[in-house]
Amino acid sequence: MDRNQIGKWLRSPQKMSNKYSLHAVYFCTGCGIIEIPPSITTRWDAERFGIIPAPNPRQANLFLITGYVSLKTLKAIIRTYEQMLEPKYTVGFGSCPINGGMYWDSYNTIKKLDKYIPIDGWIAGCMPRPEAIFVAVTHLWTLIEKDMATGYIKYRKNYKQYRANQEKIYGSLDWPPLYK
Amino acid sequence: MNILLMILSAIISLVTGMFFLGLARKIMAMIHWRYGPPIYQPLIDVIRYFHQRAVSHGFIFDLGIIISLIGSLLVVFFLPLGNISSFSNSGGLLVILYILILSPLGLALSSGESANPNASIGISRKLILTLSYEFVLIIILLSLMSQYQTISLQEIVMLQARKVWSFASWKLILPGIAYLLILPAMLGFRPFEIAGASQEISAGPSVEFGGKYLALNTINHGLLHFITIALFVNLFLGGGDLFGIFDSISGTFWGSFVSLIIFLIKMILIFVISVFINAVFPRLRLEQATKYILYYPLSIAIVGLIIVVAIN
Amino acid sequence: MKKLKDKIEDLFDNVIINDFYQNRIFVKTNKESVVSLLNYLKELGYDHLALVSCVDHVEENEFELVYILSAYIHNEHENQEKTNIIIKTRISREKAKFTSIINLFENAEPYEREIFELFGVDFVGHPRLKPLFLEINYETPPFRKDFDTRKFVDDFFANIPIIEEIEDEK
Amino acid sequence: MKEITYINPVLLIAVPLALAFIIPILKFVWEKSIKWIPVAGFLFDLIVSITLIPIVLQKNIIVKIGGTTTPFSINLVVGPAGLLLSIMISLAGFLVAIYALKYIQEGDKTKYHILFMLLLTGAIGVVLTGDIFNLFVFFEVLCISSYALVGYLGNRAGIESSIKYLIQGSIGSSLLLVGIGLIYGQYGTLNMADLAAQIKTADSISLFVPMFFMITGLGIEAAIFPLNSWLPDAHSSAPSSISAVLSGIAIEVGLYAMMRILFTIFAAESFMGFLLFLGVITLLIGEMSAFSQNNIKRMLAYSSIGQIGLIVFAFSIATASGLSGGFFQMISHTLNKALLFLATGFMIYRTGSMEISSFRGLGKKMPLTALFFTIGTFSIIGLPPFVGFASKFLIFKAALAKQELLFIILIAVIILTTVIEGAYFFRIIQTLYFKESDDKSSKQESAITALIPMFIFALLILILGIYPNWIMKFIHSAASELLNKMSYLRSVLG
Amino acid sequence: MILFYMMIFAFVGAFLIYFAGKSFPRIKEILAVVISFLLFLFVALLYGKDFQINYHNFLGFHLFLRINMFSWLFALTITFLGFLSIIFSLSYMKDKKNNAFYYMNMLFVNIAMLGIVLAGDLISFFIFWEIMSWSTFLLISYKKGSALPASMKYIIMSIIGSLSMLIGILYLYDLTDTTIISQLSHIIRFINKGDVIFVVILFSIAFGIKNAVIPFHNWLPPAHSEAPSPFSAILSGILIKMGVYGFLLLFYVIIGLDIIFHLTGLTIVLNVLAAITIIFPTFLAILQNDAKRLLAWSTVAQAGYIFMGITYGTELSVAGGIFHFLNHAIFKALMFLAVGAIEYRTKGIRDLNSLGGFIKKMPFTFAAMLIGAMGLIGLPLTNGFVSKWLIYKTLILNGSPFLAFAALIGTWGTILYSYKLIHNIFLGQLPAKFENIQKAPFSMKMPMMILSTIIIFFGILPGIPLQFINKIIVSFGYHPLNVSLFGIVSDSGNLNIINILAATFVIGVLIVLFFRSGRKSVRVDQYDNYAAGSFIPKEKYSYTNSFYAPLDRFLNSFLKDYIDIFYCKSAALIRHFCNGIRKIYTGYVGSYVMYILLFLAVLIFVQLNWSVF
Repeated sequence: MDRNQIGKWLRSPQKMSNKYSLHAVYFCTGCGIIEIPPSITTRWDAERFGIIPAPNPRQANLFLITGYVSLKTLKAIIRTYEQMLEPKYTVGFGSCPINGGMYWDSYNTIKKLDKYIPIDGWIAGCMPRPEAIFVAVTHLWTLIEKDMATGYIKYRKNYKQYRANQEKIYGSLDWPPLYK
Repeated sequence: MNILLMILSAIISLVTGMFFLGLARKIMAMIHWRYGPPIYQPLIDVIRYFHQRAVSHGFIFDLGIIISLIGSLLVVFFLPLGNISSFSNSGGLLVILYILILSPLGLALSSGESANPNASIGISRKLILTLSYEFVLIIILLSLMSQYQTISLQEIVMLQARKVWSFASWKLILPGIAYLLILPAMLGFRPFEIAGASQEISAGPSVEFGGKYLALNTINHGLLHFITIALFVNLFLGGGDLFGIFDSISGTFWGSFVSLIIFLIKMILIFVISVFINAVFPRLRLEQATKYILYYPLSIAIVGLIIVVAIN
Repeated sequence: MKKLKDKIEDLFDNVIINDFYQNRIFVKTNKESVVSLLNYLKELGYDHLALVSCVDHVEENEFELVYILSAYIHNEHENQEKTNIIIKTRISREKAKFTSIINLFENAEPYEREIFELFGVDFVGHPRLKPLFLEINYETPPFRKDFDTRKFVDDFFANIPIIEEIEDEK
Repeated sequence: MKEITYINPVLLIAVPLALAFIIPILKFVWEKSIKWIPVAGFLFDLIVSITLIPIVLQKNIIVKIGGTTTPFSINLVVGPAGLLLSIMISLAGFLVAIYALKYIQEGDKTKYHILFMLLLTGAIGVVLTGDIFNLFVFFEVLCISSYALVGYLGNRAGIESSIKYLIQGSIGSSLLLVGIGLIYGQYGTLNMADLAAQIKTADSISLFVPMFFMITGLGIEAAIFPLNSWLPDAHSSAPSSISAVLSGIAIEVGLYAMMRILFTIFAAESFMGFLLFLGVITLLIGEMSAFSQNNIKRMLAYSSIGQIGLIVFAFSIATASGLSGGFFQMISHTLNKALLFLATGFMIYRTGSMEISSFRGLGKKMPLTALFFTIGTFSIIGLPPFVGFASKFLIFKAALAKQELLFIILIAVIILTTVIEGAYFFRIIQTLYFKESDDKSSKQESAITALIPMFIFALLILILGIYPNWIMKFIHSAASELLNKMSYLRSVLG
Repeated sequence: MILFYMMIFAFVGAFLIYFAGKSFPRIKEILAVVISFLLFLFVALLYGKDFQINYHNFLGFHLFLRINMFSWLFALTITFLGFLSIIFSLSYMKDKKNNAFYYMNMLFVNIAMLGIVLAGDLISFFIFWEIMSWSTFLLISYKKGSALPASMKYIIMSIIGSLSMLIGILYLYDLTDTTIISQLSHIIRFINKGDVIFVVILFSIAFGIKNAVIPFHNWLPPAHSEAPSPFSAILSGILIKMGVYGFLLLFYVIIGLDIIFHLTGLTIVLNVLAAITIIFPTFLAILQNDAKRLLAWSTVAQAGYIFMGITYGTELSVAGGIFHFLNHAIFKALMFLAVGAIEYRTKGIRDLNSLGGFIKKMPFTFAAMLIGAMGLIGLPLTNGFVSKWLIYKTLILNGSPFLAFAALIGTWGTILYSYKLIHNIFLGQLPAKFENIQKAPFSMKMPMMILSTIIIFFGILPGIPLQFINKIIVSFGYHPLNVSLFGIVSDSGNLNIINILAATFVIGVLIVLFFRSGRKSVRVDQYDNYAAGSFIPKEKYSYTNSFYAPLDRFLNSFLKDYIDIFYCKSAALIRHFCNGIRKIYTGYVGSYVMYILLFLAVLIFVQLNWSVF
């Protein structure tokens, strides 16, 4: 792997460091969180890839949204996403954030999470296994490498639309808009 | 010449500090029977933090973390590493004790400014824990100072080089044990990881530290590990000397280089032991921690002091 | 067990009781005598309100409120293990209204709020009758059978537009 | 040395006495001028006694009047001690008389002025006389007029306390008379000087019995511990101007008489030791019972008992500096206590009740009176720039000069009493200045004629406090005159 | 005679303020400022003079005023801090009612302290001491309400102290029949040890009360928290130090160096007292919830440091003690002024549990409080560090580690309570009701600015004040420390601030550059904060009340103030006893007459049997 190629490091340390130190926000949204503990402990050891659970959003740059997103947790997800610092990536975990999954007709769950916060990568499967996480992470590496993991820039650019969608659901949000 | 020594000891301490953090994570991984990140993972983390757009809560939020790092780096200059010592003749242990205050105070100021209750709870726990282990640390330093009748660390190291290590001399064995007992508390390792408890109060004081603030905080964390263990090695394990084997080449460049290597080896040894302790223990509650510290290590240290004072 | 059945029968007139299960008594009454029945059972020692729930009978245009009581401590009425008393009553669906039993059983509050939020049953005398779970408020309470979730999903979530990328002209 | 002409000291007594008897005549002729008679009388006394000072400092003045045989000839011996006290009496009398112009409104004013004049003439008489029977006569004049004046207000409390005072006072004077009779029976002479000459040694029992009778008699008036039960009631129920005079002058005069007898006639050194303890006990009892008072005049009365205890202690040190300390304390007590009583007089007049709690916020409504009251309090506690400090300082110096452990212990007790005294006086100052009062009535300062005497007292307290040396020479000569019997005898007997 | 005319001019000025204040109010502030400035200027000009004048003859005692290096240093601090706090109180007292009374008393206290320091003989020392006590009493009870019991406790204890001093003076006068300080030190050598110890005990009661050493400390916390803030700045800055001046005068000027340290056991007792005075109030200060009471307890603790320095007896410790007196006067006055500014802006709220986030509204006061706290803790580059370093060095090297332990633990206790002060007032969430707080007015900022610059200035160049202190030590009979501009050079480990300063500066620049090289950070307000995904509630979302709860639970049982309870109980006992005594005057004439006859009978009976008289 290109982890220890000094040339790459010197040319673009930011990209390399973003790739090899992804601190995941330890925030269990849905049923997928049951997959995170095995992936970070002995058997599947995510730390090899530099992924450790970060205690709060300020210290993290990877946001794993695991499992279905109900209306109530969407508020917390938006708030946490906005509190994360700038080069941040989100990975939709499981089929429910993609299109609502098996709760496609439920009045209470969000169908397309992409409408509310930008998602860089998806992992299909109704609770994919930890190996799938690492596949997703490696894909994320390539995206970062090719500067395509630009969810946060998309969020900043058309923040008005995101904000409009969010307010369309809740009527009025409790915190002021992030970008003027 | 002094400036050169300053830069050299700064580089040594920064590198070994980051190395210690990486080593700790690697050893923890090994104990958990998994591969764990490469040794230089903290360096990658620091570079990544640096490139993140941080969030600041005010002027003191920035100033505090800077003061904290200044405090830690300043102490390094007053510590003799092997026989490299830039400032250790101006003020001795008292100045070290006082500059050690600077780093937690700076951290406290910036985390207080972040207006987050988790940070305030973390800081109040950290200060109470520090107060409790300062009781023991001060008695240990006093017993050493009154044993060697000097307040300069440089002379203590020289005396130990000539005579026997103070860890070995029967009079100072008790302060050494007391220091080892409170070492996890000073390093902030597991049994006493009360201030930075990541689950309970989400990383305590550093809850609002983002990009470059977190970078400075990690470097500071590494430096604090380096200082605490360097102080222990200087005080008790005779600094850069190994039973006088290398006295012959002590004056030359190679002599100081070898003493530096010995010094670092001793430090790694102590650090590995404390990481083992860190891996095994659960996190204590604050009352339990203060009760423990103020009963066992304190009594050992007081007995040690009484012996030292009684003898001479 | 027998004695309890007879006691309830002779005290309350329009009460239908069947106890074909081992430790469970089903009591059907009209809505007026529910509160007095609960009170009476509470004195007998059945002081634990396990559950309050509601069943939507759309065809008869009625809600059925179900109260389940049990006794914390074993008392003389139960010879072997705990017996649950299940009280059922029917109220009309339009402008569903029922008296709140908070002054009898404190822990009935969340149940009543949930039923109010999800079924639209207005509990009179409830001190804090506010929505419990849902973030947004729906015209017809979602747990009612005549609430068409698919239609709601289509017209609520569909009209939220997909984010089009604004070409960065600046 | 050439014969210097001086005004005959007898006038000091004769003029006020004459004026006292002119008042009833004047009542019909010119009603309003009665108030001014006492003022004029004591002004005259003050001027005369001040002119006598230089003469008396060289030699005591002996005046023989009446010429008749020994027992009834009134002969005066005007020494520095006597003159010092007479100046004090006439000064206080003059100022209180001015105060009384506006203060005494109700009741039969002529009776008040006559009795007032008689009281003070009696006091001056006791102070100047050289003959013990004269002493008794003037003492009687003093006591009787003070019984009447205590009951002047005519309310229930006034009458009850004046009767109590009457009973105890009369027992006292009768004991005094018995004592004098016994002495006269033994030695046949009434003149103090030749009595002292004949009594060489004071050991025989026949001499002690009359001495104890006389001391108890005078002790009642001088308010020593077991004998002073009349004082709290008398001073609290008398009108303030009278209680100012009573505790300012009457007690000191009684004490002076007792000391005159002890020092010149009997010269009983061993009795001094007993008197020492008696003084300290009086001080303790006075201060402690003042601590738990909330009626202001009773508190001031008890504090007078305390101060008297201090003066007795000073006198019983029996050294030159001790006696001068005692005299200086007498002067400072007269000034302080008169000022305090005058100030409280108008405060009670304004607020209507004697309770300390009713004095809240007077600092704003009567600023000048409150200021004078504070000066009086600071001076009586003994804080530096005031006269109280100088006198206490002298007493402490005299006591410590004796270098004995006993005196150090007694001084420690005196310190405790000063602390208690400080405690209750500062509590009053706090109620005056730092406690809010609810009624928002406007500023009603006390009458101008009351302010003048208070101002003069306060001025004297301040000046004597800063420059006590002026009167020290005069006090030292008074103390030495009292102390060494021989010079007194030589001057009188020639 | 200039000294005497200066004092008279100041006293007359004080009276003028009171009476001028009545007629036209504007004049009194100007007059107060002018007089205090003139006093400061006048004392500053007296540098280096050493003469003695007899200004008054009081009852046969000649009263002297003298000026030498020792009293000049104390006089300078007194007048300087007095001038600054009067400027501070210009706006603090603007809206209060009778501030003419306040200004008069403020000047009285300053002049009385000046008098104490310039007193040439013990009698004038005592007179100015008394004037200081009762004018402080009037000032403490200025704020009415709960200030009255506090001032009553103060005045009673100070009366006890000053009277015991009076007895000491007179006893000394009898032994040496002179009260002039300069002559005393020669004659004291011929007096036997017992008397000297007795006099020392009497004097140390008076100075102990004023210096708030442990057994006499309980008047200080209530008095400080009730006094108006500018005055409590003086009260804790200098008034406490009159006890220090007294001890120095007693130990080193009157009794002299060689005798005082041969008195058996005296220094040990005083040192142990100092150690207790450091530890006990420090941990009590940690648990306080009122800003000024916390500072008051910290004053008691810091006075313990100074007391330790003085009574330890080596030249380093005495130099450390005097220097710490100077430093403590400066940074404690600064912290009280800062709390006063806060109190002025929040209309009197200074409870630490209900404040917070003031850094956004009053940044200057925060900077002042921070520098003051750094000085209090004794961080390097502040003046507190040098003086504490001196004290610790002698304690350790002269073989008394347990005293050093008490002092060092005191430092860590200071860190805890000074951080608590800064955190609960300035950091954390700003409550909604303090939204529209303005900055501190300029007349409050100026004194704070001057004091903070002095703290840093003395911290970096300790040589300047140490030269003056060297002169004082020489006048005490010690041999001077060799002081360089930046620190102290001595064989057993020297201190030079220059390389600490250089190192900090270099590292500071490097780290700031390193910090600046990162991406520019986004400034964010206090409501954009991590709260596990939910929004931040507007009202109280900060953890400030009972900031050190675990320590509180742990230490609470040890820290009850037993001494205070003892005093209150004994006061109640005396009051009960007085009530009992008053019962003697029963009110029946019969019992009165019985007393008289009993007295007569006892006299005669005693004479007959034992013929005592």
